[in-house]
Amino acid sequence: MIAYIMCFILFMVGLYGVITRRNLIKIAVSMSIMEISSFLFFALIGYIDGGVAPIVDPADPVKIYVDPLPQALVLTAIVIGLATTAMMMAIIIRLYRKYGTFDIREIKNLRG
Amino acid sequence: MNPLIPLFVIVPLAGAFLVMITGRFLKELDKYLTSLILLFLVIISFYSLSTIGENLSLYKVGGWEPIDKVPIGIYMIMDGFNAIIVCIINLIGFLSALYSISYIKRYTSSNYFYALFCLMIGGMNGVVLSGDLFNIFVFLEISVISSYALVAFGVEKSELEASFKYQVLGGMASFLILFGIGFIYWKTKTLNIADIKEAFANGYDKKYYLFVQILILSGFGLKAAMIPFHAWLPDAHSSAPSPISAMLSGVFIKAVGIYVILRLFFNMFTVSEEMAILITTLGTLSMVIGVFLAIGQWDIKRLLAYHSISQMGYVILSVGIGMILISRGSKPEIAALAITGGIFHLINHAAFKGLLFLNAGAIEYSTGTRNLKEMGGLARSMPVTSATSFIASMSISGVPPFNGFFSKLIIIIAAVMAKFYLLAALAMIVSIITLASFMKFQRYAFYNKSDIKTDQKIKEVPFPMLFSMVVLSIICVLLSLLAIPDIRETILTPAVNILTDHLKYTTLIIGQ
Amino acid sequence: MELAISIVVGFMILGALYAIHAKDLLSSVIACGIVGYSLVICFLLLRAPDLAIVQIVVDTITLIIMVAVVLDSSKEESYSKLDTRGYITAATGVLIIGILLYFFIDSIQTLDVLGKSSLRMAKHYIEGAAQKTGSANLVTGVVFDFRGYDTMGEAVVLVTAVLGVLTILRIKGKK
Amino acid sequence: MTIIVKKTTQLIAGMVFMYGIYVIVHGHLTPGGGFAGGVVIAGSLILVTLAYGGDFLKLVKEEAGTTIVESLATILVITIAVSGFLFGTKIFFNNFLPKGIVGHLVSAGVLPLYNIFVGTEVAASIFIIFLSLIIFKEESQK
Repeated sequence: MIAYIMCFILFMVGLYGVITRRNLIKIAVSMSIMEISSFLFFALIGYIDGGVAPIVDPADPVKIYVDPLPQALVLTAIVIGLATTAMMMAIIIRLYRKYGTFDIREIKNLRG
Repeated sequence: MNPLIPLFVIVPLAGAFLVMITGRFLKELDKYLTSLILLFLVIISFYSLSTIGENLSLYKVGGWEPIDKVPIGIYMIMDGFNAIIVCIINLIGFLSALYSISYIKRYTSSNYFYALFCLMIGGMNGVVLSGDLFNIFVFLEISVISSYALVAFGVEKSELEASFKYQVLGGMASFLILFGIGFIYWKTKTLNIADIKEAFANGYDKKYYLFVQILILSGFGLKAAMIPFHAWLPDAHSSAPSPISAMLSGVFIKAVGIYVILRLFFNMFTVSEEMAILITTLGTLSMVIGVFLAIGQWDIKRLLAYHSISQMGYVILSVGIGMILISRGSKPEIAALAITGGIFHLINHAAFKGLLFLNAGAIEYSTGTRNLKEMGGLARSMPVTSATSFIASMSISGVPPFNGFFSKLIIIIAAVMAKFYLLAALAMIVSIITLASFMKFQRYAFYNKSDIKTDQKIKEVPFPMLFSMVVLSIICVLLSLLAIPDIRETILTPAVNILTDHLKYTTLIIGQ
Repeated sequence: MELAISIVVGFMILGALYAIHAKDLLSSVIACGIVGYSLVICFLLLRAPDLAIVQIVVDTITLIIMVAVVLDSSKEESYSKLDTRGYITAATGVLIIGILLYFFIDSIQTLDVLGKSSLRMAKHYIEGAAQKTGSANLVTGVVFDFRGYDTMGEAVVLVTAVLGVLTILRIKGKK
Repeated sequence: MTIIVKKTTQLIAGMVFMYGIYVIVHGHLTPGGGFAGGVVIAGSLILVTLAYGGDFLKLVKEEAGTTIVESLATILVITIAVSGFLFGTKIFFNNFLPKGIVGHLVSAGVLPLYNIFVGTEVAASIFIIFLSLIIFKEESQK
């Protein structure tokens, strides 16, 4: 159970970062940390003791395989995470060009 | 296995790529291609609404038959409830696409706009029609990412900042949903919604069940802008281009937020009393706080955005009352009435809120400002816009002949019969305050004389915008017919039955 | 196995904490890259080679994009004393985390321990998968055949992100 | 970039590209697949643009070519899915080609086709994201 708790703590560190940090890059970094911990959470669920990577070897078929379904979900979720991170980075570079600062509170004041 | 269901998703997605490719060579084609695609979607959605009735049609993607009663592949489901939501999405989408034919002339690179618009419609159709939990998450991401880009379409300072805040909160909601899906998979080892209910049927730990429900509720609640998570809505909806804020406010928070909460909490989780009470309190809070925030606004779109939160509060309140009665197992017919009122108000809100945002866009198109103080006396120069906006304002504040009145009436009757007198009183008070706030909007925008001398003469908006506004106002008036019992039986009751008697959904899916 | 995973995840938590509190932005982004790469180690420990390949390359691409954005700016975060509002948000953040952590630990007592998970839907993926989909790699079989609809949605998500980035980064938005 | 970086890029960029193609084509036999191979190919292309700078590839403001490639690849993914729908067994996303023997290169019916098209689509998408960032930084500096 300790691995699941540590994984949830990692998720919480990301959530803490998003709530408290004022710097745009730090918010993006905390978002990707939250992402990483949810991928880890899916991989932990799919693990089976004594299991082998889910590659069927026609020579010796009888083996205990690790659960392939969470791995397929994580494969999709990783590329979704890349898509959201790319969108966020595009907005951050655009905001930096317009406002000249990464601090979200200054942006609020300058917005006027 | 009717072959109509995948068309709702394939056509808009393939259309988006065609628009992207042709947009580079033939500049004018993308507008008409998008409207054609959405017209086709409107036709098949109304056809499927008329033929669906009580039964539930299932589409096994990839042709994977269930093995000893456990579904393997992904299922696409069309039943009474999501047929209504699909009709709302495609109809309002079609009218917004027509509206934006002339509205988008002010923005550059309009083919990106139309491609993203088709992707958003395809994503929402995918979310509403899918019966698989992770599939809902993937299509939710398609519609959410395209709405991030559409909110920041005119790359001005305030729009970029609003889109960034929307992305941060939306991203957090997506990770909460992903964690919730991981949690459900951890216990039930399956992803099909009906199969999860089967797996939950053989026993679950009370604390785990509450934690998962809170995770899912906060994830989708953030997409539905319920009260603790509403921070992104006023900025995002006011800085987006008007057809997009009409889509966001009228359709997006319903199809991606409220619909999924209802589907999961009725058809996947067994309704527990404390969750029902939590949802009802969140609904009342959204209703009351939304309207108080809306009174002090002078920017039209921000005023309308805050009113969206309070109107959504009505829907969540009435559905919450239905949930409480079901969880207590008492008076099922009042629960059915409350949920009918909620769904009826959902449909009405889509119609008149979409129309109000289109009016705000028309005012901004011809006068160039959104601030109520700098406007005045538009009734003479913009007759059609002021007429349609009068109809919409009267129906949102629940004035008798229009549709808003009937749905709020049903909600208040259900609250009174279920002995929640405080909630009924609050609903009435909020309705009166909404009326006051929209009287202010009408008086400042259309009827008092404009003291600021505007040099250029304000002329009416071009035809496509007028056409979609007039059609929406006709729909607003027609929807009030839905209150007549026998029409209500044919359309709303199948939706309510699929939600209330919870065994029907699973037996139909596992059975087929 | 659980001990090895816990050590690596403990290392990731330290990296994440440094990434959030680092004064210099570039080192904060590098720390985030380290957390991503140690996730690759966890995937290898958990017998998931597919994920390890995709994660290592995607993390490199994310790192390149983040460094490209950070190098473009003043790399120092404007360090300012935490004013009252900073303390309030930090306090609410820690409070929310405490409540969620307590409920999390409380609710996972009755669930499958790491490694002892039973199978329900995936049992049919493993048994007949090689014959049904014909692919030796079960994960590719699940991704492209059993759940191919998800993967099409996935490809469309990436196309939406590209369109979104192109619309946000165009120089002039309004005529 | 310095001459050392350019020389090493010349050496390894080709090999990284070939490795990406290998991962895509053997997607259904060895770990990896459409996504992993596509991202590896995009990595090798990014390596070249980083080492030789934007002007080497004469990046035009409107990167028309890559958007076309990318949306064509996605349309092909959808056409395969729909082809399963049309002349397969009338079911969307059906694996209608012969399955072949497990473990052979040409074996898993439609899967290798999916792998290849999703791989090209992912490679083109990630390369465009990187290109648009580079072009935006150069344009706004002017």
